[in-house]
Amino acid sequence: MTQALVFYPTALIIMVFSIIAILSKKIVYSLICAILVFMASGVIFYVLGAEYNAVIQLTIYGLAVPVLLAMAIMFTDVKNEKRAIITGARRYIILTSVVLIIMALVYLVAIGVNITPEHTFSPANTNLNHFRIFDAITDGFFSTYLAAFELFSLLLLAVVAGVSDNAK
Amino acid sequence: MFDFSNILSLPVLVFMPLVFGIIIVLPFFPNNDITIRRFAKGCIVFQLIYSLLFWIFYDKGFISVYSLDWIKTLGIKFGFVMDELALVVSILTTVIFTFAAVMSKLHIKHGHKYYYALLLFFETTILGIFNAADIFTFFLFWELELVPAYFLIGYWGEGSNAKKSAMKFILYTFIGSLFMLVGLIMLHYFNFLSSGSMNGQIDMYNLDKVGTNLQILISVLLLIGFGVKLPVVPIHTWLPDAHTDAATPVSMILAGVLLKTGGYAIIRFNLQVLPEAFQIIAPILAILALINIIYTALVAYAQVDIKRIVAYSSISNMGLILLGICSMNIIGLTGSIFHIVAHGIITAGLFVICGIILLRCRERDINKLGGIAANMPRLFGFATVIILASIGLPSLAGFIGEVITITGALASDLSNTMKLTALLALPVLIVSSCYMLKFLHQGFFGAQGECNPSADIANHEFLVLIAIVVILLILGCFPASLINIIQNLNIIDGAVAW
Amino acid sequence: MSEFFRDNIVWIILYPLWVFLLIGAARLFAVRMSKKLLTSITLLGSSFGIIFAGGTLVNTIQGGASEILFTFIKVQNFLLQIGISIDTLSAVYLLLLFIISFFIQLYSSSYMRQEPKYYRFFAYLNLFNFSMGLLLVSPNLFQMYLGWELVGLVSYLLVGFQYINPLKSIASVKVFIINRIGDTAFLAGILSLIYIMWTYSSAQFVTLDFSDFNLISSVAYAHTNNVTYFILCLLLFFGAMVKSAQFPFHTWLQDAMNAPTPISALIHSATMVAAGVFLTIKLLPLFTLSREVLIFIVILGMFTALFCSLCAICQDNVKSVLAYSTSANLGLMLAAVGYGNIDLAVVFLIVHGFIKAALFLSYGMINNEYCDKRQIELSPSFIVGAFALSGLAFAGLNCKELFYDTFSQNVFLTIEFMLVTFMCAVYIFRLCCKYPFTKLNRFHFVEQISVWSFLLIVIAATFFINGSQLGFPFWAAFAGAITAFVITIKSKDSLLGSVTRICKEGFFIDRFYSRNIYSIYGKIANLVNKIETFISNNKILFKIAKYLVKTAWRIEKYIFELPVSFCILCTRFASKELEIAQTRNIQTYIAYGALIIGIIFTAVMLTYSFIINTLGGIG
Amino acid sequence: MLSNITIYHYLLLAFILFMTGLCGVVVSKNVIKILISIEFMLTGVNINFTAFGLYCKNLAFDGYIFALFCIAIGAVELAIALYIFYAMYREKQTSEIEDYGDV
Repeated sequence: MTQALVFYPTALIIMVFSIIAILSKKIVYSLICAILVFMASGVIFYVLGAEYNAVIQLTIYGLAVPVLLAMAIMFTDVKNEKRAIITGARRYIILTSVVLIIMALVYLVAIGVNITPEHTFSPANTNLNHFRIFDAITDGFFSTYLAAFELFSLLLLAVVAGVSDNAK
Repeated sequence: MFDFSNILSLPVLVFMPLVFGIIIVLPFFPNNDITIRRFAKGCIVFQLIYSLLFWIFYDKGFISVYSLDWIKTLGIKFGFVMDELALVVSILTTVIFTFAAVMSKLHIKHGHKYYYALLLFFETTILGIFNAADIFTFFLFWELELVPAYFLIGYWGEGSNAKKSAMKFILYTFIGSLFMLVGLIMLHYFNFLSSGSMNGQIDMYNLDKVGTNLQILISVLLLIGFGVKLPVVPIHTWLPDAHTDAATPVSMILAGVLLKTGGYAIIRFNLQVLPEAFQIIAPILAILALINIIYTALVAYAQVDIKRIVAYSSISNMGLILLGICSMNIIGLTGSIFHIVAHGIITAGLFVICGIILLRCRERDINKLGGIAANMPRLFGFATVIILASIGLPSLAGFIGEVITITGALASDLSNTMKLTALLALPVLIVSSCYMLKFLHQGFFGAQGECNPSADIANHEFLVLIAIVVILLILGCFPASLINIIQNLNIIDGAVAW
Repeated sequence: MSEFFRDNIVWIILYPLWVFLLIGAARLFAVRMSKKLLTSITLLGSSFGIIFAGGTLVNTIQGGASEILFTFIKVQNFLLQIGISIDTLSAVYLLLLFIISFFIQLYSSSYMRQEPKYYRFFAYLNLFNFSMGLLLVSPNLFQMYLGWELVGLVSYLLVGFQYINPLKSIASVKVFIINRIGDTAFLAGILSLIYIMWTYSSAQFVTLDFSDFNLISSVAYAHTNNVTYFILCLLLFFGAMVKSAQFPFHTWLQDAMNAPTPISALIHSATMVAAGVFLTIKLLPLFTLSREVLIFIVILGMFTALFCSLCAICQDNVKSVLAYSTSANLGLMLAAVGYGNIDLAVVFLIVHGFIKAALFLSYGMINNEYCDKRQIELSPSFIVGAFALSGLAFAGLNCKELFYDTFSQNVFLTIEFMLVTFMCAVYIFRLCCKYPFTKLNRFHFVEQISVWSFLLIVIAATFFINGSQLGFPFWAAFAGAITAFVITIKSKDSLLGSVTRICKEGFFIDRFYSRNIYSIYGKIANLVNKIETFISNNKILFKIAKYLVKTAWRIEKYIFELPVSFCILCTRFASKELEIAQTRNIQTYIAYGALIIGIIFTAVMLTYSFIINTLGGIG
Repeated sequence: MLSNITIYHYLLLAFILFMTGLCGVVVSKNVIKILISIEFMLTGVNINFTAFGLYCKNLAFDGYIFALFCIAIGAVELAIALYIFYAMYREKQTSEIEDYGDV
């Protein structure tokens, strides 16, 4: 029940502010809305039991990314748009595809088809032991996904080096 | 004491020809035609001996299994299994490949290196189809088989439009296998839904909880794929072209082994995995089989090209095999497996004869041939025996298969359609003798025609023909030797339970 | 002692097979083999056959039955056995087979001495002995079918023996196919019988043993209605009918006369064609239950006798006359079997076999196809055979009297039989009057031995068969002989003009087959071939593929690229410098990608739900 | 029904966020807004991963790890994108995507 109490408002925040972020004419507003969306999704992660993810999400998407974007906005001195979004066929096309998929989903729900069988997905453990999850994640990083982790570190290093080199 | 059965390994059986084929292609291998031919022949004979070992150490209930994880989360394995059916058809494969390799001596004139490498690769793919334990392993080999088949038909073909025929073959088979792939995936998925675990092993499928209509849909989709290979009448037109335009050894393999993969797959999937659906389809399929038998026999009578006559006759015989499978009882199934073997040998023999005539006379029009019997008495003797076997004369192998098959269809419990079909299929004995005797009469009898060959059969051809005749006689006079092996097949019990 | 013969007769039947395989292997591997050795090993087989068959006959008459059985095919409850089971009838028939074979092999060694394919000829003779033996000793219907097909095969091979001659090879194909029709009907009968027994009897295996036939026929009769039973019997009788060259199928015997003369004597008059009578006798328990079948057999037999005798009168070719006569006499035998007088049929079968063989041999002795002779001449032994065949003297007379006694209750049959006897005398004596007789020289010594042995057997048989008296048949035959003299001397065959021609052509039945049935078959085949060519040349798949490719190209060109080209136009208009670069609008591409994915996604989901809902789905 | 939060709720949320991001990518003019939209899409995917990580027994928290990788990759990608944007901006003096035709 507490899960539901947290989930529904957060989901509402995410949906509303993401749409506002896309539709707003001022770029700074959309940035602020985006910060809200990212923070809310951090809450969603927390609800899902992934505390570590939530913390990372809040620090990176909630702080680092907006700072970067804000700096970019400041540097480039972007003017506000006259219209929020473009006109033309593109808009209708994307609208059509979204409507199509949503209609299909609604149809499926309406005729009562389970896309996946009921028993396939259920919560892993009702009493989530947070330390165990953390253990599992660290285990994952340092055993199964060690190679990926190392590669990723290298990639980060390369990016940092490249960007700082070119920024001179 | 050393246990010989330890040396029998299915991956070795399947992949050994491929390894030899790769050795032939490697750059350090001498580029001498004769060396390549002898090496390839040796490999194929070695493979024959190795497969015969499986038969020698065959024991009742003997099943050899090999399995390796492939895609773990989907339950797909890379596995081989050999039961009695696979044993019989594998030996048929190695025997016919041996014949084909020996016959290649005079028929293949260029590109020896790649020809023999592809031949060996072809053997691997077909053995893979026959011994696959998992549906995706089966599908892998089913598709891989097209590669060597295409090049063998297209690049070493005898006809002027061999490449076109090869393209037609690929097109038909590929479109068939698209349907088949959808069927296989549906089969896999609904098995997962029904049993709750991902498992691709053919003999572990369990579709009890799946509705009958859905099973019929899967069965029909699979049948379209297998029907192209078999072939069933409306989708058979690739076969005469491909068989006519391919070189003789390749025609032998196509008719002797490749068509049998269709029959094998129908037994494996439609009968073993989906018996409930097949029970409903079978009477309709039996009518198609009847059309196959009679229609193509009539077409064969009107042909003038000797290779086309043989090609149509093999469609007719494949219809008989289909009829036996459709009867869904022990007798019919035994008959059709027996006929798979018998017809494989017979049709290979017929193509050997066609090839010899083509090589000596450079003429394939039956109206221009004639009088071969006077010039080539030994070939005439062999041709008589093989043709008589093909029209189902007692004491030769063809008769046993036909009689058991038709009896099985007659004894079928499915519906009265089957009984009627069986009785209507009997005239095939008359019709087949019409076109086959036309072949014998116009090709061999009569005064000397335009073709006047100087030499009788060569030694290696003699060897192949005598082996074929001896196999036909042994199967025809002592059919129990083969039937006893087929009897132990446990698909049959499952199929009859329905 | 006779048990020894009986138990070891299997070797005598297998011996010719081994000789056949030996000759075949020798020819294949090009091993030289002297003709004398070949002839002597063949003759050895036949002479031992005579001794063993005689011993077996004595044993079976004394009442010892012997049966050896092997499993040939066993699949679940489908059991086919082969083996040996000899009763008196088969023993008698075996004796007949081996005696005739022996003398004809002797005859052939002289007759065929100029033939280059001498080896092949003797190999076929041995194969014939084996397959006929297999047929005769069969314990069940299935083995009979095996032998049935094999003798048909030997007949085909020997008719087409001179395959260089196209006419003869066509004749051989016709012989084989007509025989094949009968065989197929026979096989259909066997399978139907097996099926009926599976369904209605409690026995686990159905082997169709002749010893069980009383049971089988009662079960089959009890569980089928009249029409089905009649059809079943007819299917089985069909085999006998074709093999014995009865009415609609008698034409193959005419074609079979293309074989060398010793073969006409051995296969096409004495032994193989009589196998139909043998089968009918064996299946009599089945046929007796249905009155209609018996009536059918009698009527068919009598009709064939009449019809073929009529045809025989007008023939000029001696072998044709003899072939028609064979059909006619086999018709008489079948009628006797149908009438229930089995003994008479068997006796007449033996007597007729010897007489016919003697007639053929004495004709062939002079008119050897390897000697270049213009004029047909006959030997003195021919007239002795003619007397016997027509029923004027010797064993033929006895048999005709017995026939008369049998048919005497039925007026219609009696009249018909008298007519047949009359015509028989007419055609055989017409030959005697028409062709001159010749003297024999010393080259014919070996052939003479065979001919006179047969004739002596016929003459000797006169004293062992009851009923030697000068009754009505004798006078009918006598009248026939007189008529033949009158016809030949007076009018030289122009007696009835067109009627003669019709008779001569065998009422155009053969021509009907070759002009209509064969050509209709050919036309059907051509028609079907046209359909086939249409299907395969139409290249439907190619067309569909080509059409799909074309359509896809068009869609690509005119629909999907429309916005792109529109953009091109717009940007060209806007800025000429960037005209090439502006074609790539990634956002538009993303939009279209999303649309396509959306369509596919929707389609997959809808198909899935359709499958689940309409086809039953899970559970 | 509403009180019980199943995996479908999370999936639906992630789907809506993803579609919003997609729309944003397609219809926006401003480069920075496009980048924000891309981040929305990535966040949707992350929610998806995490939800599966929790609800699928046999995956054993692999989803969490994937999500972490994704977040990090998103940050890196953003940094590079911004760098490129800055470079382009210095050249063109505009932030409208329509003017960046000749990359």
